[in-house]
Amino acid sequence: MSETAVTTPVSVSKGRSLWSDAVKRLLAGRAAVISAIVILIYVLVTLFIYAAEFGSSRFGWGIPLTNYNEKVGSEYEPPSWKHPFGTDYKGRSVLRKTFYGARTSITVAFLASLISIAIGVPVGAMAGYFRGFVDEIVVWLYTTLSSIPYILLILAFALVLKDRSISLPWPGAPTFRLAGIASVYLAMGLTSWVGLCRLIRGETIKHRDREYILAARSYGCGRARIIFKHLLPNVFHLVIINFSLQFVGFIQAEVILSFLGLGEKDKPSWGAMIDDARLTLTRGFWWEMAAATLAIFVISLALNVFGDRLRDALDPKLRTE
Amino acid sequence: MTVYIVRRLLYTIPIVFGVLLITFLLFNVVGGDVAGLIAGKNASPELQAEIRHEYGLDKPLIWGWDSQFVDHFKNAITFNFGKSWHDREPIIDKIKRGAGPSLSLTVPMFIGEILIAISLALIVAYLRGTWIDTVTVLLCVGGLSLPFLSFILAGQYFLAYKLGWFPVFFWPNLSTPQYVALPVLIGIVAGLGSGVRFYRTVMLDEMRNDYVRTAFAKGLAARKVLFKHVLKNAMIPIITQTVLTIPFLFLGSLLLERFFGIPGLGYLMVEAIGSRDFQVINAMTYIGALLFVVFNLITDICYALVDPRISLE
Amino acid sequence: MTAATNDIILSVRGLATHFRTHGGTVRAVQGVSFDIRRGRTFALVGESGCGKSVTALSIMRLIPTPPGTIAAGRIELHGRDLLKVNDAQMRSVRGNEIAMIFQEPMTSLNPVFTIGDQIVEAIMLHQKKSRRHAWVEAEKLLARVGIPDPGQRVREYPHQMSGGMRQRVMIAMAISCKPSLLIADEPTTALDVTTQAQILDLLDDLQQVEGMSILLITHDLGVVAERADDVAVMYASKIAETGATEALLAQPLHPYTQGLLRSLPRMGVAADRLAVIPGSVPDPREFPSGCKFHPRCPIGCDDPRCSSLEPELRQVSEGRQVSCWYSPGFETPEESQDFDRRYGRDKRKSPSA
Amino acid sequence: MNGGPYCSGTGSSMRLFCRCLLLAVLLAGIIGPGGCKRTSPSRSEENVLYGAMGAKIRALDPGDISDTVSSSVAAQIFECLYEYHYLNRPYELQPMLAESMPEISADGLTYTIKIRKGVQFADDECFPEGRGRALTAHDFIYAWKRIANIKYVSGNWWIFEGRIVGLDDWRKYTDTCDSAADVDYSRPVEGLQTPDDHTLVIRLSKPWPQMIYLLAHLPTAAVAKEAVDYYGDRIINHPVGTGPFTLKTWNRGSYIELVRNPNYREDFYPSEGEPGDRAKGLLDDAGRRLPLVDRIVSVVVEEDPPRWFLFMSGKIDISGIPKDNFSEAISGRGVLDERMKNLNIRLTTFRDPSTYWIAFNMEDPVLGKNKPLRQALSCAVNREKFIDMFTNGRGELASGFMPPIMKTYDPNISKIPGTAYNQARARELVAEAEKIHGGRLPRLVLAIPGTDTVARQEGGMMKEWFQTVGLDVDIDYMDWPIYQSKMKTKSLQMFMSGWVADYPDGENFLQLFYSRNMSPGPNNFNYSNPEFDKLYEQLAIMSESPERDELYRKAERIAVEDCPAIFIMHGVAYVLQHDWVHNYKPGIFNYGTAKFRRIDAEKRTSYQQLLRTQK
Repeated sequence: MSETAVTTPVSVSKGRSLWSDAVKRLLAGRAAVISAIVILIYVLVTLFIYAAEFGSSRFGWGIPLTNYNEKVGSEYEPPSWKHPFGTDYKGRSVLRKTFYGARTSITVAFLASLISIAIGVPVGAMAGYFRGFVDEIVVWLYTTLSSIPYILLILAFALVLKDRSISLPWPGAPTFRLAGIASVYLAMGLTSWVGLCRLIRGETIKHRDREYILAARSYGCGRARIIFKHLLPNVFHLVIINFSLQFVGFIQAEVILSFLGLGEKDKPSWGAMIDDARLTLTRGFWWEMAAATLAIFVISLALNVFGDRLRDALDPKLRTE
Repeated sequence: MTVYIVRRLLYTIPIVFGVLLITFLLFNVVGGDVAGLIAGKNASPELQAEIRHEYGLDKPLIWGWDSQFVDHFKNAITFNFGKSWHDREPIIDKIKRGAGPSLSLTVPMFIGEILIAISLALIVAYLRGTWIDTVTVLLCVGGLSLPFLSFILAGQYFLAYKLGWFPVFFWPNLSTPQYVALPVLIGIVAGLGSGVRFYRTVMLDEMRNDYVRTAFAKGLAARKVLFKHVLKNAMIPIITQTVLTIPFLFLGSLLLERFFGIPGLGYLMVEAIGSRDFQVINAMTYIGALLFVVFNLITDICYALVDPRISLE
Repeated sequence: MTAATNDIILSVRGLATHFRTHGGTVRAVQGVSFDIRRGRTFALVGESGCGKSVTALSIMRLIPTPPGTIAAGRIELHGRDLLKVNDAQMRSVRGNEIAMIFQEPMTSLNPVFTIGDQIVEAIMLHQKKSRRHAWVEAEKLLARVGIPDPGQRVREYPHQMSGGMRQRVMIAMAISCKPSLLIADEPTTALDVTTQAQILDLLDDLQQVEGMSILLITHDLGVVAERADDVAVMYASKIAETGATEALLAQPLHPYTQGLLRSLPRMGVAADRLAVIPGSVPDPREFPSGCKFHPRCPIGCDDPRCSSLEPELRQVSEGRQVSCWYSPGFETPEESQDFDRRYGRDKRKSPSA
Repeated sequence: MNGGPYCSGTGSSMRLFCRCLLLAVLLAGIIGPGGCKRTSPSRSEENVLYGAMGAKIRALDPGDISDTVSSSVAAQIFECLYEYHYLNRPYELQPMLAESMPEISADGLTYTIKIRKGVQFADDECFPEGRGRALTAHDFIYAWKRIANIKYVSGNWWIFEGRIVGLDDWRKYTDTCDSAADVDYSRPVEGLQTPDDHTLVIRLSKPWPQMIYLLAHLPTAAVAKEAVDYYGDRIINHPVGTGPFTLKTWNRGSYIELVRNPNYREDFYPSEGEPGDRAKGLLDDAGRRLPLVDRIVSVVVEEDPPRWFLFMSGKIDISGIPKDNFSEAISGRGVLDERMKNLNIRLTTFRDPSTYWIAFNMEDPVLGKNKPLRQALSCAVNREKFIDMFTNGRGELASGFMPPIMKTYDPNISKIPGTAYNQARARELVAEAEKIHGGRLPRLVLAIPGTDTVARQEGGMMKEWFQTVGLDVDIDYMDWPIYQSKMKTKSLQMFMSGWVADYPDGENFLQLFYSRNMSPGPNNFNYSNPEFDKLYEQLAIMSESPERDELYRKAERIAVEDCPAIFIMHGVAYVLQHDWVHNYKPGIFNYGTAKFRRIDAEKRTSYQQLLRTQK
C-alpha cells in the first residue's frame, strides 16, 4: 500500500499564550470593545486635563474646558444648548465641572486601586506561598482590619492623614504635604487591600502544589522568582478583574468621603458635586446631581461589563475549546 | 468539632487584641484636645485638668501598669466603657438603646435583600444571553452607580411626602413596622444592584459544572435543578459574602437613620468621630470585632454543614 | 440482512445542530442519520471535536440554547419524534426511556448530595414509589452495578469514592428506570485501563440482562472493535461511514476510516513509526469546501470534485453506507461520466485497496 | 464543543415560568414591606404642641446645659429667679421664682432677693411619699454650689467665676476632695446667706450690674438636692423642677414628651405688651392661667428635608426655613409665597442678638501689626452677596459688633471709614500694607469651622473675593473639635466665627475685647488696647444709665477703629407657623415660652383637607 506524500501545506494555528488567546476572545465581543473604548475615553480625558493644567500653569494655555471656575451664566441655569449641563450655585458650567471631576475621581480611584494592589498582591502571595508563621501574621492582620467597620476605618485614616506631611524614609527625599485628594486615595488604598490579599492568598495556596511550581522548584528556582515569575502571572487575571470591579467601589467611596467633608476641597470632584447637589435637589436643581451620577454610571457600567467579559475570557474552563 | 471551635475561639484573642491596638493608635494620633471640648466655652486650666483626671487622660500613655494603654484593654474586656464625653450617658445604655432600632431597620433589609437578590440572580443566570439578562445587568449597574443618597431623597419625597403611602418620618404614635417600612424598602432597592450582580456571577460559575448536566439528563425540571442542585452548591460563596455582613448590622445604616429619624447606632459612629468621643468609638469597634470574629466562626461551621467535602479538622 | 423496522428503537434522520458564537455560526452536526436496534450497541466514533458528543446531547435535547439550536432533522424514539414533543413530555423521556452517562465521573455527581439522594431522586421522578421503597431500590441498584457494601455506600458522598466507583453510580442512576436506550458519552476515557474493562463488561452484562440498547460514544477504535455491534465513523460534523463492526473493520471503505485503522499498532507488525493522518481536525468555523476530509485525504486531496462537491451518505451494500466518491459502488455511472466531462479522465484517482 | 452552561432554557414553558417568578419577586419587593395604607396617625384632638428639634438633647440637668436645644426643653421644666417679660420689647426682666426685683446695696455689692412662697417642686419618687416639696432659698444655693463643685465638671462655671465672695474658695475645697461623693454641700459660702427660708442674700467681690441677667439664665435654675442624691448619675434622665411641665417619656435621640405639671404655681398670661401686640392677637388670652397646653411632643429631626416635609404636612407646628426650601417659602424680599398664604401659614421675622465676623488673631506676626492689611481684607468682602447667598437674605449688614436689637446699638458706627465693601479702596490698602510688610504679602490662612457643602461654598466665595483684590488666602476647613482647640491655643491666623448674646446687655459683646479675657477665654481676637481696657473696667461696674450707654458706644468705636475683624452681618430669623398656633412671639433670651402657646385642634385636623386640595 503505497504512501503518497502529502503536498498541500496544512495550516497549523500557531501556539496562542493565555493572554493573546484571552485578548482575542475578549475583543471579539462587541460589548467588551465598547466598554474598553469608554474606559479609554475617561482615561484620556483625565490625562488631557492634567496636560492642560500643566500647560496652563507653564505656558498659560487658556483652555476653556479646564477653567472650571469661570462664571459662564447666572446661578442655577437649567440645561440649555449654551450650557448642556446647566450651571451651579456660582454660575459655573456643570459640564466643565463634570469633566474636571473626572480628573479627581479617576485619579483617586486609580491610585487607590494601585496602592491596594501594591500591598494586597505581594502580601497575599507571600502568605499563600510561605504558609507557616508569615501566613499567620498576614491572616491576623487582614482579619483584624476587616473586623473594623469600613466607614470607621476610612474616616479614621482620612482624619489621620489629613494635612500630614510625609517624609519618605531615605534621606534627602522631599517631604510632601498630603494635600486634598492625596489623603483620600491613600486612606482608601490602605483600607481596601484586604479583599484582594485574601483572594490572592487563596489562589496561591491552590496553585502552590501544582506541577509547574514543583517543576520550577526542582530546577532550583529561588523563592522570589517562583512567586513573581511563575505564580503571579497565573493568578494575575484575578487582580485585573478585581481592579475593574473595585474601581467603581472607590468612586463611590469618594462620594461618601465628600459627604463627610474629607474629600477634595477646592477642585471639583464627582463626590463634591453630588454632595453639593443633594441639598438643592428638593429645590428642583437636579442637573448637577444628574451630571455627576451619569458620569459615574457610564464608567461603572463600562468597568462592570469589561470586568465580566474579562472574567469569561480568562476563565480557564473556557479555554478547553 | 468542639475541639475545632475551642481552637477557633482561642484564635479570636489576638484578633480582638489587634482591633483594640489599632483603635488606640488611630485615635491617639488623630488628636484634637478633648478636655477643651468638654470644658466648653471659656474653660479654666484647672477645670481641664479635672476633666483629664476624670477620664484618665492624665495617666502615662503607654508605659507602666496604670497607663491609658492598659486601661483601654481592661475596660474593653470587662465591658465597662464608661461615659460618653458628649452627653455623659453611659455608653452601654447608649448602645443597648440604639441597637434595637438599628436592627429593626437592618435585619429586614438584610433578609429582604438576600431573598430577592438570590432569586433574581438565579433566574437571570438561568436566562443568560436573553434580553432579560442584559436588561437586569444594566439595571444592576445603574443601581450600583446611583448614589445611595438620591435613593433616599427621591423615595422620601415621592413615596412619603407626595403620594403619602408611608409616614414621612418617625413619629411617637407610629408602631415600628410603620416607620421602618419605607427605609427598609429603599435600603433593599438600593442594595439590589450589587447583590444581584454578585450572586449572578456566583450562579453562572456554578452552572458550568457537569453535575448540572447530569441533573438535567435525569429529566429534572429547570426549577428543581436551579433551586435544589445549583443553589445548594452556590451556598458557599453566598455564605462568605453574606454572613460576614451580619456583625455590622448592629451599626445600622448611617443615612437611612438620619433621614427617617430612627434612633439607631448608624450616626453614632460618625458623631463620635466628629466630637472625638473615643470611648464610644472604642466600644462600638470592640463589640463589632467580637461579633465579627464570632460570625467568622459561624461562617466556617456553615461551610461544613453545606459542603460535606469540608471537614473541621 | 435488513433488520425488521420494529426492532429499531431510535432512528436519527438529517440531524443538524448549530452554535451561534462571536466568530460566526458553528455547524457542529450536519445531516447526521443512523439507526439503533434493540439490544445492540451502536458506536459513534471519531476524533474529538467531530460532533459526536453534540449528537448525543441533541438526542437528549440538552443543547444549551441560546448559543446552540437544533436546526433540522428528526429523532424518532419508538416512532415518536423527540424534536416535536413539548418540555414535559421530553422530561418524562429523559432518564426514563433514554438515560445518559458522561465522560468525567469525578464531576458528574452533585458533591453536596449523598449518592442515595441522587439515585432516589431519579427513581421517584419517574416511578410512583415511596421514599422508603426508592432507598431500598437504590441499594439494590448499587449492588447490581457491582459496588461493594451498598448499604453503607448509599449514604456516602461522591468525594468519598474513586472515579470508577462514581461511574458505576452514574450507571446505577441511569438504569434505575430501565431505559430502552443508554447513551454513554466516552464513559471510560477518564478511567485507567483495568477499570475501563470492568465498566464495559458491566455495560455488556446489563445489555444482555435488561435488553437495553447502548449508544456508545468513543474515539477508541479498540473499544469499538470489542464491544460495538454496529458503528458509525464521524468526521467534522458528518458521518463518513457506517455498518456492522466486523464488516466495516474488515473492509473500511472511507479513506478516513482506513487512515484511522492504519494508525492502530498491530500485534506482530513491526513498525518503527506509527502511521499518522497528516494535518489536524479543521476549525468548525472554517470547514474546508467540498468533502471535509479532502485536504487530509491521500486520494482526493487534489481531486477537483472532492474539493468542490461534498458526497452525501449513500447505501452501497447491505447495511453499509459511506460518503466518499472513491469508495467502491458509491459513484453512479452518470456521475462518473459527468466527472470525466468536466475534469478529464486523467484527473481520476485509483480507489484505495 | 462550546463549554457554555449546560442547562439554559431548552423549553418555552421554563422561560414563561421564569418571567412570572421574576415579576412576582419584583412586585413583592416593592409592595410587600410597604403594605400599610396611608396611616393618618390617631391624633388625639386635645391640646398638644408638636415640635422638631435640630439636634439631639445633650442633658436635662441645668448645671450642665450649654446648648440651645437642651435649654429649650429644660426651660419648660426648671425655673430661675427672674424671667424676661414675654411681650415687652426691648427685653426687661420680671420676677419669676423671686417675689420682687432684688434690693441692691448702695455699693452694689449686696443683693437681697425675696423668694416667692407657695411654689412646689413637681411630684417625684425622690421626695418622701412622692409629694413635691416646697421651694426654699436653699435650693438656689445648692444649685450654684453644685456648679462650683469642680468634680461635677460643669461647663457653666464661667457665670460665677470670681464673682461671689467665698465661692471660689469653696471650689478649691472641692478640688481637694478625691471623689464627688464626699463633697460636703453644707460647708458655708460667705457670699450666699439665707436669713430665712424665703430670703437669699448674695454678696459680690466687686460690683456686677449684669448679675440680674445671669439670675434669669437657665443654668442658675433651682435644683432639688433630694433628686440629685436619689438619682445620682441618672439625674440627667430624671429632671425634677418647679416649671409648668414635667418629663413623661424621653426616648434619647428620638423624641421627648412633656406633660402639664399639676403642682405648678399660679402663673397668668401677661395682660400688657408691646404696642401692636393686641392687634396681632397676642393679648387674646390675657390673664388666663398658664400653661395653656396639656402636652408637648418634640421629635429629633437632624436633616432639613424631612423637617420641611413634616412641617408642610402639618405634623409639626413651627419651623424655621431650611436654606434650600427658602425660595419655596419666601418670594421677593421677606414676603410669604402665595402657596404658603393659601395654607394659612404665617411668617414672623425678628432680629437675632448675633453678629458674625471673620476674626483676626491680633497676635499674628503678619496681621497683628498691619492695620491697612486688615482693612484691605475687610473691604474685599462683599457682605451683601454673602448675606444673600448663604442666608437667603436673612441678615443685616454689620459694620460693628453690637447687634441692632441691643439698646446700646450705635447707628453711626458704619461711618467709621475704611471697613465697608469697596474693592478699589481694598487694592490701595493692599499696596499700603505691602509697604509696611516690606515686600510681597505672604499667603494668609482663613480657618472655617465646618467641612460640609455650605462651609466649602463660603470658603470658595471668600477666596475669590480676596483674590480679586490681589490677596492670596488659603481656606482651611476643619471640624468643630480641632477648630476649637486651635482657636483656644491662638494658632489660627484668621477664622470665621461670631457671637450670640447670652443676655440683652451690650457688655456681653464688649467683654470679647477685654485683654484679660484672651484665649482660652472668650477674647479669641487676643485683642488688647489699654484705652479700651480702662473704659471696660469702668463700665463693667456701673449700673444701667445713659452715661454707661455712652461709654459702651465709645468703647465699641475704639475696638472697631482697630479693625480686629471683618464684621459681616447681624442675624435675622424667619419662622413659619401654622395658623392653629396662637400667642407665638419669638423671644431670644427666654426659652420657657411653651406655657404661653395655645393650640386650635380643629384647625389642625382641617389642615389635612386643605393640604389635599393644594397638593
